[in-house]
Amino acid sequence: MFERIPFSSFGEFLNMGGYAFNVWTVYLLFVIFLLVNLLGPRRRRKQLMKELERRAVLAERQQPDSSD
Amino acid sequence: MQETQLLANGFSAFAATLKRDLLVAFKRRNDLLNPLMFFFIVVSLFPIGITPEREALAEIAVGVLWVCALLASLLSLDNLYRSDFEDGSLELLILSPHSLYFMVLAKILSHWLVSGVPLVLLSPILGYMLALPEEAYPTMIITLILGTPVLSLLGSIGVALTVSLGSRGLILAMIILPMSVPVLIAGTLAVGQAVTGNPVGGHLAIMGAMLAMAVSMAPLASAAALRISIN
Amino acid sequence: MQETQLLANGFSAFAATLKRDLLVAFKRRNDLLNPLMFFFIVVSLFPIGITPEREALAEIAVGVLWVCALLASLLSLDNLYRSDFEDGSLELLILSPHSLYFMVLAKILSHWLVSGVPLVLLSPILGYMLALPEEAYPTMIITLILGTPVLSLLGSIGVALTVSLGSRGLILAMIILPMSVPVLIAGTLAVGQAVTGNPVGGHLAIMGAMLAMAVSMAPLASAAALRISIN
Amino acid sequence: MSHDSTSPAMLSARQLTCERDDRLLFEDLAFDLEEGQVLQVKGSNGSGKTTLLRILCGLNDSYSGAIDWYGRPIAQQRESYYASLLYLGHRVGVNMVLSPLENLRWACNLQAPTSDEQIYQALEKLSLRGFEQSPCHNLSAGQKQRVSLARLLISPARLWVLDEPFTTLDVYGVAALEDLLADHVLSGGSVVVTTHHALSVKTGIQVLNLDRQ
Amino acid sequence: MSHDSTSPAMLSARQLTCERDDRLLFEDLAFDLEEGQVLQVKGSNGSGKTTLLRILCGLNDSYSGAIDWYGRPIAQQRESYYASLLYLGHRVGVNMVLSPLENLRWACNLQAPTSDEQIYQALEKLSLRGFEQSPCHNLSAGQKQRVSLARLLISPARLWVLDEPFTTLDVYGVAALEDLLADHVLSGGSVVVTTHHALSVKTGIQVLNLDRQ
Amino acid sequence: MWQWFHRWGSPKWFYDLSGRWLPWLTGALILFLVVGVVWALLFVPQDYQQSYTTRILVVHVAVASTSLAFFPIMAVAGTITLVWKMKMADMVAKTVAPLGAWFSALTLASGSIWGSVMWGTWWEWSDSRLTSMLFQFFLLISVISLRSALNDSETAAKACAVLSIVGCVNVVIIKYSVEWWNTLHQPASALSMNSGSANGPAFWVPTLVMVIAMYLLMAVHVMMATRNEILRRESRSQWVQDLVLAAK
Ligand code: HEM
Ligand SMILES: Nc1ncnc2c1ncn2[C@@H]1O[C@H](COP(=O)(O)OP(=O)(O)OP(=O)(O)O)[C@@H](O)[C@H]1O
Ligand SMILES: Nc1ncnc2c1ncn2[C@@H]1O[C@H](COP(=O)(O)OP(=O)(O)OP(=O)(O)O)[C@@H](O)[C@H]1O
Ligand SMILES: [Mg+2]
Ligand SMILES: [Mg+2]
Repeated sequence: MFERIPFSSFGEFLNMGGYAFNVWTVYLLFVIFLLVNLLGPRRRRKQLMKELERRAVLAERQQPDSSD
Repeated sequence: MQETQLLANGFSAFAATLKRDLLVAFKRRNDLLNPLMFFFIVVSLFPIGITPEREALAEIAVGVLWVCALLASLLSLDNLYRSDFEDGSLELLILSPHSLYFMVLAKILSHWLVSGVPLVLLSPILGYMLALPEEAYPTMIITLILGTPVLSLLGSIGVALTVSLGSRGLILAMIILPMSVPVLIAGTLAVGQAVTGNPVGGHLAIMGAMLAMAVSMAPLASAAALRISIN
Repeated sequence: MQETQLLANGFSAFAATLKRDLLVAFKRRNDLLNPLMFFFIVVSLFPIGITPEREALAEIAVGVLWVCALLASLLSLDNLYRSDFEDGSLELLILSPHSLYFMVLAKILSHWLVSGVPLVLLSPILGYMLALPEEAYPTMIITLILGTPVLSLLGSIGVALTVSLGSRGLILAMIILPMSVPVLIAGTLAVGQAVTGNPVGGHLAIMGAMLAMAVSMAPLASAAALRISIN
Repeated sequence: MSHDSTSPAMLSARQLTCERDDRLLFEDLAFDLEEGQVLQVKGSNGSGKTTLLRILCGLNDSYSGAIDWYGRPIAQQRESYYASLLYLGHRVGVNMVLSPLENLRWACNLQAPTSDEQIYQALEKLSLRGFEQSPCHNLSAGQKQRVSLARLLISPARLWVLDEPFTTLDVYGVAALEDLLADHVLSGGSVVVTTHHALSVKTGIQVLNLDRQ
Repeated sequence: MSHDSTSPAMLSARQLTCERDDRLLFEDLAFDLEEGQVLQVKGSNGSGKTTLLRILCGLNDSYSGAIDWYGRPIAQQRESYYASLLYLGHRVGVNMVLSPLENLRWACNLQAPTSDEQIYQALEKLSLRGFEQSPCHNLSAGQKQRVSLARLLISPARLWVLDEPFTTLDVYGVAALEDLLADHVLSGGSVVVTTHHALSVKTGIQVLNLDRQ
Repeated sequence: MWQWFHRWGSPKWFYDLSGRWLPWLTGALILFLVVGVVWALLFVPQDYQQSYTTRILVVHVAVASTSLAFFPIMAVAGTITLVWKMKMADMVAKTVAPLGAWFSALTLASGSIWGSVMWGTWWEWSDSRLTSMLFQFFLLISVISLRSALNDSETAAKACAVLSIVGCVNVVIIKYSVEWWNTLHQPASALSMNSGSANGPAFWVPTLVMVIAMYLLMAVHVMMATRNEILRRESRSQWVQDLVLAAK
């Protein structure tokens, strides 16, 4: 099942038998796709937490006036 | 006794809705004429934009006719529930004690009578203008008769979903056009078969099945969508 | 002194109108995406309806692209003044002390930025999918850049005339489509010339002239039409 | 159903709570509307009157709580509930292209078969004589409102839900509508109404105030 | 110009006649509106109040007669007339997608450059605080009306033409609007207003009744 | 059973549970991704006809087969939203739709990049899978834009649920009708996706690894995005406020 690595040099690996453009574009798109879909939610979570904190602080500041 | 009474009232509500929608269309006049004229104008854009040669036209005729029928139906659908939503009539419809399924069906039927039927009647002329081969006419007409109600029915779901949106037109198109692709394919295929002299029975049966499914399901989905939109 | 003041206010009114319309489009999101998706979907109906073969497609590519651009512009135009009319903003616009010409121009400009420009940007991909010959690309793009604003400008007249009508869509199409035929012809001719390797300068000049004329006349006509519609 | 059920009220609500856009509009609202009663919903702008009325009609389901029609939840008996319900909202429900006659012919037939005679009489009473056949597009704001009020005269519905029915009406119109309400209530019907106008109906008016104290 | 012209009135109308759909709405109407005056247009539903107001604003030209702004026909000086005119019609002129802030930013800049500060203050005064940034789609009927009323607080216009501005307002809203009208009139502005509501502004109110006697 | 169902319907419960699962799932995702990508890039044998482009195929097949799962998921979630009014289902449906659009877009892109090698053209209408995938993409976009167009979140939830169910049926019908259309117009054999020698364990084992990685990606993304959605929608509930204050 594991065949020999068919590349003898790194350059050959990059060249992908003359299909470098195609292969590497696909992998580039794949990586972009991974980054967007994995880091996107994380970034949004950070923004959201910041926003919620801001609101919580605001609410805390207002609470003493309105609770009595 | 009470059951039959309600049923009778239901029929009279169905009839009243159908009559009203036809009346609105008739009063506006444009509603009757416009799908036709639109169909006519868009179809005639193709000889202008593509090629005026008859052989070339003949090849694209079926496709162009069907795509234009689809677009005409799309454009005329926009108003299926829109004005009712805006003036509040839709609330009356939903609050009527009768099954919304039939009320919606009445509206769709009226839409088809107003926009689908004239299109079917006009199609031979446009087929001639696009140099459609003679032997394809009967099939084209039958497929349009079977297909245009499906377009109205499917379209009704899309319209019901988008009726509360301010900006209409395009989002409606985005929902309805992909949904209508199967009808388009079945219709053009059947006519294509007729042109090459093959039997078309199978294709017509499939279109009939689509129609049956659409009649039974689409008004339900539209009714649900209307209730959601009005919320 | 007072003159320059009024002029400055005029500019700020123009900018406010442009900004507002872009903001509405941006808030709705769809307004930005939909003309694009519509263009894409309608273009892809043709290979399905007509033929998937590349040679056959290549022949109709230009025509299909232009017709679809026309339809996309038509559908997105529907909302140019509609929602303003319905909510009363149009009255504010007409009652502003500044020249209605510029206010209308701001609205048309915003429409073009939102619906025309994305369409131009998408056209190469669709050209490829329709197997448009390579040498036609630059001409196609230039003609679309010159042609889509003309479509928005001409369309604006039609929309302004029909804005007070309950049933939209189709009557609009009937007014706008015939008006736009010259643009369609010039555009497809120019691209056709490019495909056969002929010079296209003349056609582009004609399109430029159309644009110049449309910019100077169409907002005037639209402004007049709006005043009439609001009556 | 936790309320006393010797004879259930026509319309009763329990623990109605509605939140929109993260704002609590009302909470734990409860009322019983008997036959022959008027419920006036009061509250400042944006307090949730329209929302409450739409909830009562089943046009809005973003609430929690129970709404019963003669002791049974309305969701379980939509048809019979709707057969005796008449709703008039902010939007008048009048098609601009059709004439008052044609509009009412449809709107009334949706509930129960109606003759043209009845419609003519109703329009006459609301001083729309002469406008029966002209397109509603050409009517003034108050006249459109009157067309939709004509349904009150025709419909057999026993529960009326009216959202600011007095807007755009002139003084005669207001008086006529108040008479209508009084007649309806006298004959055992009941009304839920919102208005910023002082209601002068003779019968007992139950007031529901949505403003938070 | 047949009227006495020692110093021409702000807005004056002579021999105004309007016919719609073969019905004569009003005939030979005449009035002079001075600075600091209120003109209340009265009349039953369909008597032509809205039509008259739209005619005064130049939104409708199916009339005969003369309308002068400081002695010169309005058609000859559209720009300066519109620079000092503010019209609020039956339709509120509020875009549902935009927020009150964004709506007013546009509507006010159309007349004269306006800062956000002014808008915030106006919204605050009309108790729309907290709603500045939420889409108008989510506002109640009265709140939308308040958004459009905010223009009164910001605009430098000296002539206000208001078509039933009290509709859908609650009692506080009505009081606030009446205060606004009083302030405007005191500072030398003038108002043309229609309403079916009893106006309680302290200054002299000129009444124009459109009902045929 | 019912209890289980109800617990899944509770945002707080889901939030806690997914918080515990996420690290493990993310770890597994990274493992499978690295193994899959390295294997694909280094060990997949070259094809006599396709040369090294078989490396594209690993990504393509994994992404493509996962992308077919989205409409069924949305339809199921939509049904739950409509029938049981469960808020969690809608949050999942909301986060799944854009991810599905990304998957479809990547399928289209990787497929057409490979097509440019195999068929000498980037796009070919006469292949049914291409066309039906394109329409799946369109339908996903229409669901997304319907949601963003409706500004009331509850209305949007229900409307999108209806559209997802209708769309799911439709994707199936489109797929069949497109296939049917092609078999009649011209034989698809020349362009069949199964051409080439892309079979044998040396190829399909890394592909399987990548498929698993893609499903893990879906799980991780949906969990993270749903957690965000929960925080946003429940921002006024006590537990979220406690959580926010604790995090500070
Ligand atoms: C834009 C172009 C393409 C699209 C949208 C596309 C779409 C798809 C889809 C949806 C699948 C999943 C099928 C399944 O799991 O049941 C798939 C699998 C596959 N595709 Fe493509 N594809 C494209 C281009 C290509 C090309 C050019 C080739 C090579 C000739 C190719 C070869 C394959 C293979 C070998 C499989 C797996 C075989 C199978 O599971 O049946 N695809 N593709
Ligand atoms: N677009 C129109 N075309 C023709 N006639 C119209 C049109 N709009 C209104 N009318 C007619 O003009 C008359 C006056 O209408 P107008 O809207 O001015 O009344 P109004 O005094 O404002 O009434 P309301 O108190 O109901 O608002 C009405 O009788 C109506 O029939
Ligand atoms: N479509 C909506 N989506 C979200 N929130 C809404 C929507 N419509 C109204 N609201 C909010 O609900 C609240 C109540 O609105 P409602 O229309 O019920 O008020 P109302 O009491 O009828 O007021 P009014 O007297 O102005 O008619 C308002 O504060 C508004 O912000
Ligand atoms: Mg209200
Ligand atoms: Mg009026």
